[in-house]
Amino acid sequence: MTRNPRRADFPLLAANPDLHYLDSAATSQKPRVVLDAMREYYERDNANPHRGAYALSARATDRYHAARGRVAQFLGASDADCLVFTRGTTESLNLVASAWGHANLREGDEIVVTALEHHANFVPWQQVAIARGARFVVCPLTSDHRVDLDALRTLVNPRTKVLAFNHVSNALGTVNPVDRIAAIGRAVGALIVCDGAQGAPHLRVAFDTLDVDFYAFSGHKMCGPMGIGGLLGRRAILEAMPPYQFGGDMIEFVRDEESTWATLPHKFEAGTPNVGDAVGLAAACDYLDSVGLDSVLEHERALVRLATEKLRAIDGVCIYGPKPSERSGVVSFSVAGIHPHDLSTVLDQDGVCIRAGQHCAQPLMRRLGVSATARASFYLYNDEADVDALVRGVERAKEVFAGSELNENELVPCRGAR
Amino acid sequence: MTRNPRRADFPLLAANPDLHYLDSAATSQKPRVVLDAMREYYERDNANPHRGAYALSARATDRYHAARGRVAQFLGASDADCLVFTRGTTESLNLVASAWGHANLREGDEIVVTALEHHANFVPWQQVAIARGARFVVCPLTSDHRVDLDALRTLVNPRTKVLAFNHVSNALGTVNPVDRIAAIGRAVGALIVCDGAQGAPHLRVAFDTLDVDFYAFSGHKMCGPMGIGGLLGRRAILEAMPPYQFGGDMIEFVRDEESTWATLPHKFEAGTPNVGDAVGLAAACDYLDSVGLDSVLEHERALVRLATEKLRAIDGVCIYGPKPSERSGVVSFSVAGIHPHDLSTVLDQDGVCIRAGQHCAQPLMRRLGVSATARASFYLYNDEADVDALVRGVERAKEVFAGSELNENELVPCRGAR
Amino acid sequence: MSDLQELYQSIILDHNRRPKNYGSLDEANRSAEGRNPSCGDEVRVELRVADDRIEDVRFTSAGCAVSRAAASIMTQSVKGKSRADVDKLFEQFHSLVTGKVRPSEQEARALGELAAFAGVARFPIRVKCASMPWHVLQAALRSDAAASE
Amino acid sequence: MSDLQELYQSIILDHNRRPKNYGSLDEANRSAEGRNPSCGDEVRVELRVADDRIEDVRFTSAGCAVSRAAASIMTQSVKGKSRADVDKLFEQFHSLVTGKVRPSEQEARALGELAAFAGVARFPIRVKCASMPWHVLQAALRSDAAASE
Ligand SMILES: Cc1ncc(COP(=O)(O)O)c(C=O)c1O
Ligand SMILES: Cc1ncc(COP(=O)(O)O)c(C=O)c1O
Repeated sequence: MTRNPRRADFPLLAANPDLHYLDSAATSQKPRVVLDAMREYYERDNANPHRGAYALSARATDRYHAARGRVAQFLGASDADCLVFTRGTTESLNLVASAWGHANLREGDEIVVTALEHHANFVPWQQVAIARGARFVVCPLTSDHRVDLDALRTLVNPRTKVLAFNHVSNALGTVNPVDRIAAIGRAVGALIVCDGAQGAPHLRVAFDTLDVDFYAFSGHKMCGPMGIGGLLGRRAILEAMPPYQFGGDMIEFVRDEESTWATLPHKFEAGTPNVGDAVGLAAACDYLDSVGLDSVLEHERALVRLATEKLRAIDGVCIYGPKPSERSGVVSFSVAGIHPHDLSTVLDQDGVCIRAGQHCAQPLMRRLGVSATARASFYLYNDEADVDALVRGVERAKEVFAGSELNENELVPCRGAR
Repeated sequence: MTRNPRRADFPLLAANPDLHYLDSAATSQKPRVVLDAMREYYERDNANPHRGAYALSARATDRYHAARGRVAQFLGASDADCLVFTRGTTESLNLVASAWGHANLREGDEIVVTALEHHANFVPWQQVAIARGARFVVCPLTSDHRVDLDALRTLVNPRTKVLAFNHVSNALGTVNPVDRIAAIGRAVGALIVCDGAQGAPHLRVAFDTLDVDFYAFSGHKMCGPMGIGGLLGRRAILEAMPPYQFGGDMIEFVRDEESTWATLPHKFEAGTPNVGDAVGLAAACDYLDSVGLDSVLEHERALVRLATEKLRAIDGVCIYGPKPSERSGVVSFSVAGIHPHDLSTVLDQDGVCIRAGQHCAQPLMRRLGVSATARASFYLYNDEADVDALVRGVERAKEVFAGSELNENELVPCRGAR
Repeated sequence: MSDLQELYQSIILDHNRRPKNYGSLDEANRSAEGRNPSCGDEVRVELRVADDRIEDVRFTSAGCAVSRAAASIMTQSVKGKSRADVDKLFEQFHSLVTGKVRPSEQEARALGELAAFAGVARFPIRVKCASMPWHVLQAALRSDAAASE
Repeated sequence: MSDLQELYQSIILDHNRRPKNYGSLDEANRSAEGRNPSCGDEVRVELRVADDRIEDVRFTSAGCAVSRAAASIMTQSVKGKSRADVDKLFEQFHSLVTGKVRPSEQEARALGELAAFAGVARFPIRVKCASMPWHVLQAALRSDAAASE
């Protein structure tokens, strides 16, 4: 079977023709152009930006500024100053929960999240709720693991100050109807926070017209390097918020008794910026645009459909989440009598890399009634050979564990819609 | 004049033989081995560590773990779990001020910092003092710009809960007597926080025997990439502290109502770790050890001595800070009648990169009575040709501005000891 | 035998399917729990200790075949043993699963069913699955009797 | 002329040395301050405005030669001008210092001493030094008269 020609763009995949990398929801592989861009930055333009009055530092400043513009454009944000570079989604969400939350939340206020959330969009809100005496509310799911909009409508009320949810669930791949969810929060004036970690890599985001106040994302999941990500926010909210961290680049005046802050985006970027990785992320945006996000999603969905079909045909396989057309590149499943961890070991023997575990989503796992699932996630470099290897691997695992009939404690109740 | 052969190790310097990079206190250039290590990680071992049960993810985990061990060893810390990777010094200090500060500071408590601090070790403490109702105290300097230990002894008292100071001043290069300062805080049981941003790149740090509770540093100033740095802390204190950010990798259990935390160092590392840059920083430690930190410091001091002598011989030049033997690789100075910013532009024309400004140290600048200084900072790749170019540039600037006799508003009171 | 067959020997699969000493112990005077948050594995061990001897032991677990089988075989191997015996046995077991030493035939015989875990050495990421029950057992042995009663 | 000599023309050095309209204005009814925290530059502009005309203007500054000379020459150029005139003049000045347009001889003559800043175009990082006083002037013109009195 001929492999996806895009593998050639990714040095790690090109060097390992037999590797079936199906863990892109955890982190994507990096195209050569991204690695080249970072290296070229360090070899040609490296200096501390903003701070130097010499030409090399001006070049570093320009590179950083251009990277911000490029990433903002990729996400459909025309006001690039409203893009704050962070280490990634986790830091972006902590920034909002901490800086906005501590300034605005009072006893009796309510924060609503969904049962689909990654810990990064769950625990920061839970903790700020505890700290501020607010009520922390978890919106339940439908039987096919989508956010239950009817339930959400009853949970959201005038005391709701924050509504936080993900664009796409990392554990199940569920694509959430951002506008419909946001509208429910808007009706009561809540802050709308969208965790885009799994959205930005796969779906075209148009921040200017998306009805959310904050959108958080990670570079490393969208072909960019580790160590960089961002937070898009509405200007008026960012300007009214106190800073998150304090230090160089984010101040205006430092008196002994008090300090004043720089303008956006600097106010939220304390310390030496991560220019190298920002340049890498901008190159990742170029790369993704050269492929076209629409064709990325179409490609993934075709593989997800195929994998879903073939896995479903195997006895004992249970697939979680809604139907493939409502999912991005994720297939989360279990095999009766085989713990996901053991399944992963068997698959790994054939170079098939899947994720086995809780996917940083313990609240969801509790609601699914499982301690772990197996998750295969697809991206633009995957192909049918990957699907076949996955399916073969599951069959092989069943052979290895043959005779190991279900035992009671292993029984995984399959409540997946598919 | 033959150039320093170490320039060949640094692609940016090797490609620009006429560049005189004298801004390493802002950020260092990167040796090829560091860039190679990062690239090799992304091309061979890239995956999300900790989370995957497949071999590629295990390799990524091993790389990250090994990087932590290597960096901890470089800084003389035998308990590598007490090294928390952060984005850099600024984040490390914010982590301590926020997580330790909010949990432990009460009204009436006092926080003492010195007038030599970078904003990153000043503003976080100032702000947590404001938030907690604590008193924020700035220790004055001696006339030759060292921390005034006598004054410190009178300021520190049983209400002092935190004593924060830098190992080396970025603005002046002053090397502080860490143990003597720490002893003053220890006597009253204060938390001892050392900003090592300018220490780690130049001085051998032996964390195990250094009498501080926290030591913060940045990778990008010590030949490593941007986007990574660390915080070394004492185990008992780290274990007793609440976490800083919440999300994946730092939790143990997430219930709907509350969560519990992972063990060190994970508790303080929420989100996908920055493996690529951690690997780069470990390679930087290898590189620095291959040169030998002692010879780095000796080399810098020789250049600082030479630059100090030659600059001092120029009419109108004023050098700040103590004598070269009490400084690391920094020469901070001013030229009468020429604003540092203009000086920097003139020098830049000859490829001499210096920093002109406040060096993120407004409290210090106020005390020096200047609005800015010029700063040349030396590192292991600099050489006498750099010193000569600097001196020639200053003379040229004087020619350009010739006839521009001092005007009253430009008058910079030279209170430097040297 | 492939690495995989070596890891998932029938002895291990059998113990996974029908673990021995599974459940809770009514007259336990020591207990401990261990968790691996990243993969969701959990093990609980309950003991009755008298005169520094393990009189009885039971466990419960949610986790992979390796950890469950390891727990099951462990409980069989440690009955009647002292804390020192357990530490020594775990040391041997740990050397085995990390592949540090290949046990002699005699040593392997002394390990009994524990020897089945030699295949883990080829799967470094699974070492912690096999060791976890032992860590929990050691924690239980060191736990304060009064506190866990 | 080298780029450097072009930047630091004697006209600029003279204004830096002996700035015109330096100090504060007793009957000011508008004022504003601007700062560049990274390099420590500060400019303060005070104005007396009547009938939308700048009757008088003064400035103080701590900063580099470029920003001080720019402020000094600016104060000379804007006396008697309206807000619209100032905006138009700044637009021309800004095109000049960013090198967007090379002014015709006639235009250069109209700019007067401001034309001396053409050399800034070769030093992109210094553009903000030359423009900063203008931004502060514009802010002062837009400031609320009552508030700044
Ligand atoms: C003494 C000192 N502290 C803190 C910092 C902040 O380091 P970073 O910007 O890497 O966070 C710096 C460098 O800018 C410094 O020199
Ligand atoms: C939905 C979702 N939110 C948040 C995160 C956290 O992202 P990061 O680890 O890059 O901070 C992830 C990925 O792990 C995710 O999938």
